[in-house]
Amino acid sequence: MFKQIAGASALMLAMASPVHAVDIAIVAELSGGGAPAGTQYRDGIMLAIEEINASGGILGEKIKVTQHDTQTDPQISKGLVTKAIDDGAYVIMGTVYSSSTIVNMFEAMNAGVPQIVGAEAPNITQKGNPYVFRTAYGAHRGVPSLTGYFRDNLKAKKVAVTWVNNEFGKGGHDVFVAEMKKAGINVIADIPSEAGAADFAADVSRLKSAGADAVFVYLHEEESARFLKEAKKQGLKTPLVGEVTLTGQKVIDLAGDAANGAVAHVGLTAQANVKSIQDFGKKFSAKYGHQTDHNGIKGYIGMWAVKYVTEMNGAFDQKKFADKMHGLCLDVNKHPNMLLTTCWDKDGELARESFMVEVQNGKQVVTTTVAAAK
Amino acid sequence: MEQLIQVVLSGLATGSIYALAAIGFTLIWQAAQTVNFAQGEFVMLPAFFVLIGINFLGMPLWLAMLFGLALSVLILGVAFKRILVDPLLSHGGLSLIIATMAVAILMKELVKEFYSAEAQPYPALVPQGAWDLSGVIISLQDISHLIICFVVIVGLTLFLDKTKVGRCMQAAAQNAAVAEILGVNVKRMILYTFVVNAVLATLASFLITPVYLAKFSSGEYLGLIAFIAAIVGGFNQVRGALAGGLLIGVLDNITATYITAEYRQAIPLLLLIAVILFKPEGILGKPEGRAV
Amino acid sequence: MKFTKRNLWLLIGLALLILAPIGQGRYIVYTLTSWLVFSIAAMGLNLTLGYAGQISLAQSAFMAVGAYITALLTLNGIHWIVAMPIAVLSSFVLGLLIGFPALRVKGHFLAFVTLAFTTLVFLVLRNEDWLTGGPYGLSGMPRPDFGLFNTGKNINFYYFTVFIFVIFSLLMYQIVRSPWGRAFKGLRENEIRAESLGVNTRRITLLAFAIGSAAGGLAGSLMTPLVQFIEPGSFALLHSLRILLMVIVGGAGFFFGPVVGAGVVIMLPEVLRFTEGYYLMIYAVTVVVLIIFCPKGLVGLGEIISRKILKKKEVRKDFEQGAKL
Amino acid sequence: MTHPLLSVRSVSKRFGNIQAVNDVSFDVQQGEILGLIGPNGSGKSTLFNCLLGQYQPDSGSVALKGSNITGKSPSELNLLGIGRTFQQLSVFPEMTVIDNVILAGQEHSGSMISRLFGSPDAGLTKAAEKLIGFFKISHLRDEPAGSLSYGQQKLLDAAMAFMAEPSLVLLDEPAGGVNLTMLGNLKERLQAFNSEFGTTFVVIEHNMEFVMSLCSRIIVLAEGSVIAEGTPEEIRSNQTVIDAYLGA
Repeated sequence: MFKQIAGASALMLAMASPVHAVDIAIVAELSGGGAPAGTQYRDGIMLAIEEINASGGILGEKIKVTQHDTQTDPQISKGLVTKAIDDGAYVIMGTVYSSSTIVNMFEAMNAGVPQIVGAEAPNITQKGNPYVFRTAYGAHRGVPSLTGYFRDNLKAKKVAVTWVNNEFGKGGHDVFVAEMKKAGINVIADIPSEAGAADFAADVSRLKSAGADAVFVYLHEEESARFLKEAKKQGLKTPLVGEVTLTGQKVIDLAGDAANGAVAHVGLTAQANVKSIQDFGKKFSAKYGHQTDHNGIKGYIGMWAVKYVTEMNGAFDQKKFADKMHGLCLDVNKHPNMLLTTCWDKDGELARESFMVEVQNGKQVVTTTVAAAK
Repeated sequence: MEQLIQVVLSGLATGSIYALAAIGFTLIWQAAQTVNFAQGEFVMLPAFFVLIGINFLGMPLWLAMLFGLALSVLILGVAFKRILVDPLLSHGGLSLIIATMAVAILMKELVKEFYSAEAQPYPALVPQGAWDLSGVIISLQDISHLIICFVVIVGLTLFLDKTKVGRCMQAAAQNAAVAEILGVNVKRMILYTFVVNAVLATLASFLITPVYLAKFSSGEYLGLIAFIAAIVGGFNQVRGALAGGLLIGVLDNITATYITAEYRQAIPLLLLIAVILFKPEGILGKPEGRAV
Repeated sequence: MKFTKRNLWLLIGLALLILAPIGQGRYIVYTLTSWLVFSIAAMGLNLTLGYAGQISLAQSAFMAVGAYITALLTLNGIHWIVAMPIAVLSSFVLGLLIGFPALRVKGHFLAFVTLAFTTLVFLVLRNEDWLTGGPYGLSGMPRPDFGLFNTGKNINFYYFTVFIFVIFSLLMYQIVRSPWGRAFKGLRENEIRAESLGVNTRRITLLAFAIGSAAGGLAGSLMTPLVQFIEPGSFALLHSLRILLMVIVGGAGFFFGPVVGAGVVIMLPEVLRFTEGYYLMIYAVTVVVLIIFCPKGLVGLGEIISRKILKKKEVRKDFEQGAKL
Repeated sequence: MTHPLLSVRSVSKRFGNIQAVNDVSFDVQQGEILGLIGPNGSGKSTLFNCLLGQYQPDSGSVALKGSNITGKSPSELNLLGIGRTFQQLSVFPEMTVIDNVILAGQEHSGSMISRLFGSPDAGLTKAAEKLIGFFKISHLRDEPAGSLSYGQQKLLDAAMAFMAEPSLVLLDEPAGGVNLTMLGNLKERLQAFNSEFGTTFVVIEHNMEFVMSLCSRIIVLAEGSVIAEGTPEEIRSNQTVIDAYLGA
């Protein structure tokens, strides 16, 4: 049964492209709770593949892509990564959810297959895996960029943190609490909430009575929107500061004017005042009929990085690919489709300039650009 | 003190929506002795009917809402009963439970595939606005949720107790065989029950989606909490579902504010276990006679 | 053991299990192993649900208990062969405790209690990170090494799982065909009558529940070295529903029903992958259609079909007994 | 002094506003066949359920051979040697006839452990086969009980009650819905048990013909109370009984 289907799909693809093809496997959250992120990531990759193939492919070979749905289940993702390896994938794209990546990345590592992930939990690049590469920096890189803002701009003495109680939120939360401790700022209220939580009345009410100078908000997009609406309803006046998920276009669409005034540190944003990124955003919405978020950009640049790095090596060599990427910087002037100059360190951790943004009148406005972390 | 009042008030407002979904549970339980595991999705779906009306058919909001209501009655009421419940009733409760779980998956996937996996903004029925009473914020939305919910429940109770159709529905639910002998069209009455459930779910959908946002997965937690509310309040009583909904809403908020955020979800569940063990008919329910 | 037609089929099945992974890639081997692991969990639930008629939505919670206990022990250097019985016993005892509500409430209400239990277990695993690693979970659990046979390689671990699966099936078969099994069925079909015939229904209910739970614990105990990473989300309510689906789809109350069901539930997404985003829809519709037209599941359907084809009475009875055991 | 096999003393049971059983006392002697009759709703079944542990009586006591058995569970009572049948069909429909009968005896032999690891039929197949032979349903041995006719299921139900060799069997409307041929068969079987093994019976029955010809003594209940007691002939001519039936 498997073989028949694999054969059928191979046949279909064979008709569409020349015989030689480089296999790319997308292993992402196409259904289940991670579907919004996973499908964006996939769409970004597919857009990049379309462009790459239109311009001659990689080293003259057209990309052949297979999509695998993890159903947002780490165990299934592990199986699918091994399947992608069995099928001879050159590079594996994904997964986006850290809980899945942490399970499946060792399969790719053991097989020596480079893996380009959307996951942001700190521990992914802290396990000495030489084959995993990020498309966005981990929370331990992003969150510290905010310390200065709390200390210098807001002159905060005591802060509160509200976070989503899963591996994503806990990663950000732990880094934030450690950073605040280093900066001598007291964390006076620490409020976790469930992924998918809808009722933030109690959370906001606790923040109101806590009397913090600022609140660090580390929630997923939809929860951010619900949180902002409730904060507005209850008249919470404390400055709200977050990471990329607090001020995304999605959040602004959902929360309406409740999003105004929210401040965030953003690694990738379709609203960045960078022409290449804005152009990408237009291409993306023209193709898919909906807006991209940072996951779409992550998939797109991740796929282009595969092309650039492979062509630098001049061969489809997975070991060389991984070696090359460590300590590599892809300059946006030479590699325009990276959208921003992007570097990877020896752990596969990513560095790239980033932005401080504020929502003003329903628009994300970049207030400052933060240099890439060293 | 302001905080407590605030939290209780918010809890009541949310709880009133839990109650609307929970009543549907109790009605279907009475009529078909089954549990609808897709109840959360029944609340999720009508919002998308409305969005389709607005975004694809160019309807004004009021018309789109009527359109959504009509579709809900047709699909969640009549079709659900005819296609799923009727053929499965004779197979016993478990089959129906599994089937409703499958239906829940189907509804989520349909929305995700043909609309979007992402949350959508949804127009509020009630204008924004709030009063600040010395620190306690009372929003127009919360108050109107409570009022609408009470009006619906009083209306429903009157309908069930005072009208002929309502009394026939109750008779059919309590003892189908006897009702049949008394000339009640039991099948039609059970169908009415499913329609009423669809209407209530639609109403809950219209009220809660502006807060929860329209998303394929937004029914998951709501369905769970609604049936906890139904059991805690009393599975065979409309006012039991009301009490259960409000209680869970308030308790949830008080727990999150004063006791624990990590174990917030545990409190309704512990309450559920305690009620099932010590008062299985629910706080306001009547004991169901157990035949030997 | 008499050489009957049924035994022949079982031998063929065993031979297929042994031959299946040969020449296959790691993915197939992984999927086959995970199928056997879930089969164990589903067979356990089948004892509780299919034989004794107690609806449980807690099987993934018992898997979690088994998996975490095994993980914590093996991470601390204790061999799997010691950790596994502790995990299974803990699940058994916990099953006894959770089974007590089953004595007071029946049917749907038991489903609710077990559902609540599953979510409570999830919350504890997620929140008590000092012990369980919280949302990050636990990783790096070793696969058992038996000196001459190291299960570190995927294929070896597969055969190790086959071995455990066969032992487990034999034990389960012994239970099902023993007077206990008959009492379980009596409980399912007519509890009051069973009690009037001297069956201690309280004890039998608890045992059915606890044995099913222990099987969940065993499955969890295999899950840990298989995946070598566990986190709370892998044991959430959704997975209990999934195991329930395996039992129902395969055929509740048939000995090998859950094995078929687990195969279908695990393989179907793969088989339907060419339909891209639609497979879950097809899946859901299939389940509904199956339940409406064939409430006894696939094995039940197979029985009906084979009964129609094989009209000879002798053959039919043999098959029936074999399938139902 | 010798105790009666079963002695019922002042048993009462109330449901809400209805006094279902009101201060009922009687004895059952070893070896007799006692009929329990009364109009619909007179409390016969409730009384049975009080005697058999399904209900807790509100007051009163029940003793078996002089030892108190009030409040014991149905399974404990069965293990003490009390068998019963049910008014509604009460077999295990998806199990075979022979399995139904074996289940009826297995709890009486061996321990929990031997029932798990011992012989799968607990060594009862022979006894069960003999019993279904006795009830003339041997040809149905391997059929699922649910596929049997109503009358056959009634016979199976009765066979199950006898599997554990009880000293006392309570039969709840054994003749209800059974055709005449089967009825003759059933009566003959019951009488054979009574004469061969000395098994004692208490029978609830609406079929007067059946009761009068089977029982040696009859107790009449009306509105929860005993209104008459005597031989079939005495009951037939008792004015109170006739009034109670006509009044109902």
